[in-house]
Amino acid sequence: MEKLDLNVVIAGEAGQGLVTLSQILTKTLVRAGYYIVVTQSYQSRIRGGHNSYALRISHREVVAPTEALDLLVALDQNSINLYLPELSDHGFILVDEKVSSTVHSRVIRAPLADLADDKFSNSTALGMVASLLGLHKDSVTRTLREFFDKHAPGTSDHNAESLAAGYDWILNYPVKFPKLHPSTLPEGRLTLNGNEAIALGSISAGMKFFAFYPMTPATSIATTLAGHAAQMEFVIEQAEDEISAVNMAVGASFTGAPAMVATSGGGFALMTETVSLAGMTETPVVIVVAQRPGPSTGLPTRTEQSDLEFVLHSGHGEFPRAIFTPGDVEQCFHLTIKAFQVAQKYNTPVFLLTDQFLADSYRSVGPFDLGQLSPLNPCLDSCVSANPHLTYLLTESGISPRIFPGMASQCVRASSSSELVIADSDEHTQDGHLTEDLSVRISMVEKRLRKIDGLKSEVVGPEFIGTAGPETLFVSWGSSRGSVIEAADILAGRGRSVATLNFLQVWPLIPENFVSILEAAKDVVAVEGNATGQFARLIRRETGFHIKKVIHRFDGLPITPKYILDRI
Amino acid sequence: MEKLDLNVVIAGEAGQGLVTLSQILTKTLVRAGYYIVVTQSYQSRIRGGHNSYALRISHREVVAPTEALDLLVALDQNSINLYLPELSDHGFILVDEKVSSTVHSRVIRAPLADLADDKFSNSTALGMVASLLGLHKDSVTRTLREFFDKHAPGTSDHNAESLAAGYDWILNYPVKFPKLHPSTLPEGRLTLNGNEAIALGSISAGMKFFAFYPMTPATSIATTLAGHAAQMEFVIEQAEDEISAVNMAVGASFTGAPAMVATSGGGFALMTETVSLAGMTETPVVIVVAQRPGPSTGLPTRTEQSDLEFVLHSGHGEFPRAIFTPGDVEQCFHLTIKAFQVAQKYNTPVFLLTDQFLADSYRSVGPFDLGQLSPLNPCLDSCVSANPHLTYLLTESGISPRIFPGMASQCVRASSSSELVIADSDEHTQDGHLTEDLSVRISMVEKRLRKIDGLKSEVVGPEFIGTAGPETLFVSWGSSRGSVIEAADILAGRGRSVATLNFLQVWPLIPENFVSILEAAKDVVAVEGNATGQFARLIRRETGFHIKKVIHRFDGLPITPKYILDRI
Amino acid sequence: MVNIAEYGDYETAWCPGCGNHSILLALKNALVATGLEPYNVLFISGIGQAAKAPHYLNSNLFNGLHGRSLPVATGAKLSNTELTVIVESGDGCNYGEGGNHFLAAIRRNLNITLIVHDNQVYGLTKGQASPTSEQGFVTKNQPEGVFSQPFNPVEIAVAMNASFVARGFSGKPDHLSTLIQSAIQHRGFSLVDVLQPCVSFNKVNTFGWYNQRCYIIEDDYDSTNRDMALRKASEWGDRIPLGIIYQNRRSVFEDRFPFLGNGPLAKSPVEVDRVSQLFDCYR
Amino acid sequence: MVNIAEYGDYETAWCPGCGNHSILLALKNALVATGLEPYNVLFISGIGQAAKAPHYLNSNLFNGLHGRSLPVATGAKLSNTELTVIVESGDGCNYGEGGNHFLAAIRRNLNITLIVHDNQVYGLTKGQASPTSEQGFVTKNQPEGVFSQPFNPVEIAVAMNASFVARGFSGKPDHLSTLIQSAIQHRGFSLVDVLQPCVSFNKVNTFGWYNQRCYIIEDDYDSTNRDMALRKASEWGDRIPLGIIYQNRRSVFEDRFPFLGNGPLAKSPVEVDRVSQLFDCYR
Ligand SMILES: Cc1ncc(C[n+]2csc(CCOP(=O)(O)OP(=O)(O)O)c2C)c(N)n1
Ligand SMILES: Cc1ncc(C[n+]2csc(CCOP(=O)(O)OP(=O)(O)O)c2C)c(N)n1
Ligand code: SF4
Ligand code: SF4
Ligand SMILES: [Mg+2]
Ligand SMILES: [Mg+2]
Repeated sequence: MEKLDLNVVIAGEAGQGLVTLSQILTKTLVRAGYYIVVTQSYQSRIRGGHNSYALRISHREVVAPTEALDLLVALDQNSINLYLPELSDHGFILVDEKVSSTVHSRVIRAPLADLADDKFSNSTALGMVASLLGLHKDSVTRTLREFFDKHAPGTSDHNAESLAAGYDWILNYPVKFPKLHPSTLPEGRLTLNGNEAIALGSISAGMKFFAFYPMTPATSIATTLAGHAAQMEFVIEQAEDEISAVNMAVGASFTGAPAMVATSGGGFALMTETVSLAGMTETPVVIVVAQRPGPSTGLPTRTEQSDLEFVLHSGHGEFPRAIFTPGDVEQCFHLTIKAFQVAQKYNTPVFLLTDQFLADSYRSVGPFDLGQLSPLNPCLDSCVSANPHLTYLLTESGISPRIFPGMASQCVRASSSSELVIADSDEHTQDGHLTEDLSVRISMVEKRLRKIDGLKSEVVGPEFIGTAGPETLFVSWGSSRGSVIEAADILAGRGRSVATLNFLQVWPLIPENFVSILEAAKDVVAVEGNATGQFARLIRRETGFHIKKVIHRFDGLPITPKYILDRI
Repeated sequence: MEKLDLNVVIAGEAGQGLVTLSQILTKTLVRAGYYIVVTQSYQSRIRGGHNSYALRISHREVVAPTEALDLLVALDQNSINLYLPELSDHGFILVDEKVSSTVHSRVIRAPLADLADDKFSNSTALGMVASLLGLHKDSVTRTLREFFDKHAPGTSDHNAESLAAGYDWILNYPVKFPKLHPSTLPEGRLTLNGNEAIALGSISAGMKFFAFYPMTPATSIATTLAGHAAQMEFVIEQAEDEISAVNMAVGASFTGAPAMVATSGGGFALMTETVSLAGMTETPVVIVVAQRPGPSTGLPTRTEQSDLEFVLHSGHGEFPRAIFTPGDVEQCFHLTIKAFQVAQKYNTPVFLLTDQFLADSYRSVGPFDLGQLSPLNPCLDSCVSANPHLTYLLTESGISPRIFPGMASQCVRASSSSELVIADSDEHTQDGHLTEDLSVRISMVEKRLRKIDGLKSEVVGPEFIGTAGPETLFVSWGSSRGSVIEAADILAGRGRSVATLNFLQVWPLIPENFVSILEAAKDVVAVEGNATGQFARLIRRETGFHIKKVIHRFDGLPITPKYILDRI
Repeated sequence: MVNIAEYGDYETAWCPGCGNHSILLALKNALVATGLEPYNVLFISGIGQAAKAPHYLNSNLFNGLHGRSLPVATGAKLSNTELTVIVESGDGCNYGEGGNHFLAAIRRNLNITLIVHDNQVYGLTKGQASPTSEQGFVTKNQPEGVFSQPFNPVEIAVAMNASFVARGFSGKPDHLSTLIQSAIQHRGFSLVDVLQPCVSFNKVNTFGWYNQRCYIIEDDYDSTNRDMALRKASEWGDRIPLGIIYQNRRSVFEDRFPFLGNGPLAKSPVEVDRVSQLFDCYR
Repeated sequence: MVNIAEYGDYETAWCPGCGNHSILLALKNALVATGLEPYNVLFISGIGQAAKAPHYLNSNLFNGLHGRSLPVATGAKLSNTELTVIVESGDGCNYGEGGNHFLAAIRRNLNITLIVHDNQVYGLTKGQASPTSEQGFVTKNQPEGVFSQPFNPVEIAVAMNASFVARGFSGKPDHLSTLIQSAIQHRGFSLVDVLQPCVSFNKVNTFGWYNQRCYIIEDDYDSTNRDMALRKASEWGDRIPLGIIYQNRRSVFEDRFPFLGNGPLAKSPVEVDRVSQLFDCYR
């Protein structure tokens, strides 16, 4: 028996080693050429409670999470109680016989302690899963060894032995578990989650300064970057608070280092004054906002898409900005690069808006074409605008040429006082000094807002998938993309005329890019991870097009294809 | 010669006593039964520069500032240079002969030093103005004496003598200055600016706690309140920063004191995390945002209406709120009271959105009917919801009954542990404890958002003035109201079919209240003190109605009738 | 008489072996010893592992934002001075995100108690450095170790003349309990910085590490002597003093508002008569 | 050789008689004395009267937000360690709104200089109390006088082992100029708290008030002795010491990033080769 895709869930308490087991399995699968979609579900605690790691696997591209349950690795009894009712017909639950006494035809109570040292029982279980899935013992062993050599040197052999014991035990166990279809994907793909892709994207873009204050689900961007900072020679600093983090980034950017910060809703709230500062001083900065359910502390480890309007209008006063909303891990990488380029070109704050689901969701990502990469080189573009230099030279595009303090064009050392850089948060004259001349005010407002035209010319338009003029058109932004696409596929399979329109950038919006698509559809359905339909409202505001049906989700879990289909 | 209204401008450097002179004059006029509209224009400095205080006076109601210049009291030469070209045909400039050597038929160079002690020359000038305007010497002298008795005891006599000398000198001076029409207004009216009206409104509403961090143009709310705190027995505290100010207010409100904060854009940005906290913990708090031109520090002492979208979407996550936008000083008073009532009833943050023009604009305000006043009495409404008390009891309205820590229903001292109050910024169960139960999450989101229905039932609808189905309909919000009304009046006088629709509350919006009015007009013109037409966008988002013409102003000055007429 | 059962017994979300468990117990014992009824006590906390503590107590609670518990407590106490207000949160909350409020609270000197669970790390967010982490402390986010000099809250509190400054250790819960009791009873702003092992993320400052170094200050120590206190407060390293490091009788902030003596603000609504008088100033 | 003219001569928006004028002059003289070219210096300021100072100098400037100049300076310095970074702002900016950054900056110890124009009042917003205002100080917003205990920045800086701590007085501009010079030349975080009369809003701490009390520290004072420094730093009242109160040779934050020695970050863009290697970790 073969299945097109399988959903494996590893569940248990925090602190039981669930993530280690899962990650080795994930990497093995990616290396074996499978597509995956990972959904991590955890609580705001370090030990205990209930966590799960769901791993959807297929040889065909999969883009969305699923509720299906083909194999549960239960690390505690609670997980069995929770998931047993959800088990699919051909599904199994794997559990240590010491952990659970549940007797059920679909529960495999494995004698882990008999097979190997109890300390390594997760590796034994991993061996069993690998065996059930039909993975090569060698490949999973190699990944496991690599992992433990790095993280717990000296334990590799024991873990590998346990793995082998588990693997072999399953071979003799009388179950008919569906096998994965052999994969045909070429090697060399990466295992990345959204946050790692953003971290790698930022480095690839040419970031030289990153500051942060820890906040779930953004923290792992910092953690990933911290691991590469020394080697890549960029500065990373944990600030005393978010206000400091973003002001540090502004300071670094002002002196020439492409800079980024990453946070979540509450931390971002503290940054909003400085968003406005960046807009006014025309200092580029990339701000990642990884959403989680609010208001306030909300559900700090869960997912939601409810900060779109907040981010779009953050900061007092009026100034240009761009907001990218990657729909998958690969887009996280590419749009981070784009965000840096746009910020640097238009000297303004640019946002990446993601969420916990995407931040933590591992995928198999095709190798990036690094040949195409041209990291920012601020010096190349830096140029003195006048004599003396005018920070806010009035131009047609609204973009004023920049130099950095202490440096003249092309980062040659400054050698005269006509190469000074003066920036001001007050309204200012072209030379950067504060002014109360109200006619200058008008020209400066207009100058800044003129940059919107340029920003529009750079817009990453929405992605349309499906037949033109469909009966049903799903509109998504950000991480709902995958589920919308799969839901549409399923409906199309059932003979429905259906398409999706997925926004990878929600600001600026260019109505001409998509209104005709909206109008051509019979029913337009927005799918958003929030309670009020923020993006649908925005579309109406910008285009007049009223999306009357919105599928909302706000229980902290990612939108799935089934969630959509149940509501259509 | 009589004029229906006169515009007097007192101008000079900061620190020249311009405000004292102006305020005595203002109060005298109000006491004499005149309507006034004051426009204060000042710079971000304490001495020097150029400030002005424009005082429009009429026996008929006036609601808007004007550019007309009938009398300039120039305290420096610079003011003469600036204003001479603007002088109306019958206008005059009054200046100390020692200050200016400008010779011009319309410049009255007064020998102030000859008439009285130089130290009191502003009072001498004041006497001249009073005399020119035809005010009674006694009434202006009384107001002047009151002022100096309070602020500079011992100087009253000298000031009064100087005033008299100036007054008498003008009587013999050969000018034909238009006289004010005698006023018929009853006595007992108040001289108030927007900030004072908010301060008095808050006290009248029953406020018991106010925290602030100084920020122009909001500071004078604090200053006004500070002057009354001891007498009225409420707590006022200057916090270490805005974050602290608003968290103090939340703490005070949680324990039962109706609470308010006041700030401007940048300071408000720092409060946004706590706006969301108030939304989540369902703690009432009134937040005054007095707008000034942004982004960032911008023009810190000028006016603008560019924080509407920011305030509307401030705070991460989704929760109910209301935003009041008083159009004049009287509305500042009444809507502050309303803001407290709504906040207290729906346990959520409520905003008052004003701007520098309105904050500093003195008006003659009819005596309030304090018989109608019923200040909040939190104890009367406080009531235990269940046994034990549930902070977040699920109700149909979404409103959960409150008690305060240490107190049971009606503020009787708590006497058992079933009268505890537990509030949480995390998602929580009804008892207030944090939860990760995702089904509870759904019910709590829905509970909070249900309060929007109640908020809608309380909405202060927009004010429609003019003939139904006009050719031109002006839409305003906040302080642009007066100018829009006057512009419409002028156009109506010219035979145009015109009306105005003025929003005193911009959130929630109830389309049924006004869409038909918009649709009935041939041309709809929004008038907004910003560059992007934020309210017009909001209307489109909420109703689909697209206001295509927006008159913007963003040079830091208030919108005037002339500004509108020039652009129609 | 209150008994400990009234403060409840809850399952916690803390790791087994975490110092927080003992702090919670010490706190409950202190509350019982001071005879405080749960409904007369108001806890204010921020966000973090420490900040969860009051959820495991049967009492009034406002669990607000990370770093902002002191301002909330300030507003709450001023609005009802009859409440015993206790702020309970972590080192990150109070000395990191909330550092500015810590300074301001000491300067104000309200009669409130601040208990800081000081595990020298950010626990809930999985082990980043905190302001009290030592130089060289290695974490996933600080792989080269911490660069900044650690913040010594006790020393700074003394230098700022905080009204009551104490240090406890979760490994000495009885001693800690008496410290908390004294802090609550002290009239003025009271800081109890509690050393607390985080078994999951702080593998340097472990129970053993603290236990070896911590000693209870000699009986003859004079905690009212500021010079001595400054010296004592600066001790950190091989020997770490526990106990009341410093106390004084500074006047209390809420006393400056005489009308607060009349009871909670909620109970004295504004009187219309007084409002009318006010308006006369504007006529 | 730089001469003072290169730093320009601007009209200011300050009141006549304000202490800021002398501070500006002292600063210019210090810059000239240290031989710094205007284009190698970067000023960072916040919002307030003090924060305007760098607008009246011909130099690089980032005039940011009220209270946030230290974080901006941190980012700027780390991105280009060749710059001489000077933060110039008021007491409200640095000890009020920005208090948390003040603590963090001392702990980090970057080689930057912080000059605080300390007029014990909020000048630009028209005379509210600042963290350094004395108890009882009456303002329109504090009509009953200030309740909180004043913040002594010099004392706290010493208690936190700040690398260089000095106090100057605008009334002694030559002395102040040498202090600023030493601060700039000191490698590490340097604080110069400058007492400055605000003629418009501080009628208590006037020029005369300061002048009467301020004295220049004895020649034989050892500013490297922390105990002595703590005592000296706590002096305030009838006698107020001016001079370098404390200094030490703590290691400097930016040295912990060895690659910063290669010059400004802007000049070493990311190399594609190195990026490719990175990706291998994720295969
Ligand atoms: C504004 C904001 N920033 C960041 C966070 C994320 N956060 C939650 S707890 C925490 C650290 C907690 O450390 P500490 O206060 O020491 O408590 P502990 O968990 O160690 O007890 C952080 C950074 C947050 N909730 N809010
Ligand atoms: C976030 C924010 N809050 C408040 C203000 C208003 N503000 C401008 S200057 C200032 C006080 C300045 O005092 P200080 O730093 O002592 O400088 P001084 O004017 O006395 O030199 C304040 C509160 C602001 N600009 N930004
Ligand atoms: S992570 Fe640390 S502080 Fe948090 S519960 Fe576990 S041991 Fe305690
Ligand atoms: S207000 Fe004070 S600090 Fe500001 S310029 Fe005037 S005297 Fe100086
Ligand atoms: Mg901690
Ligand atoms: Mg000051």
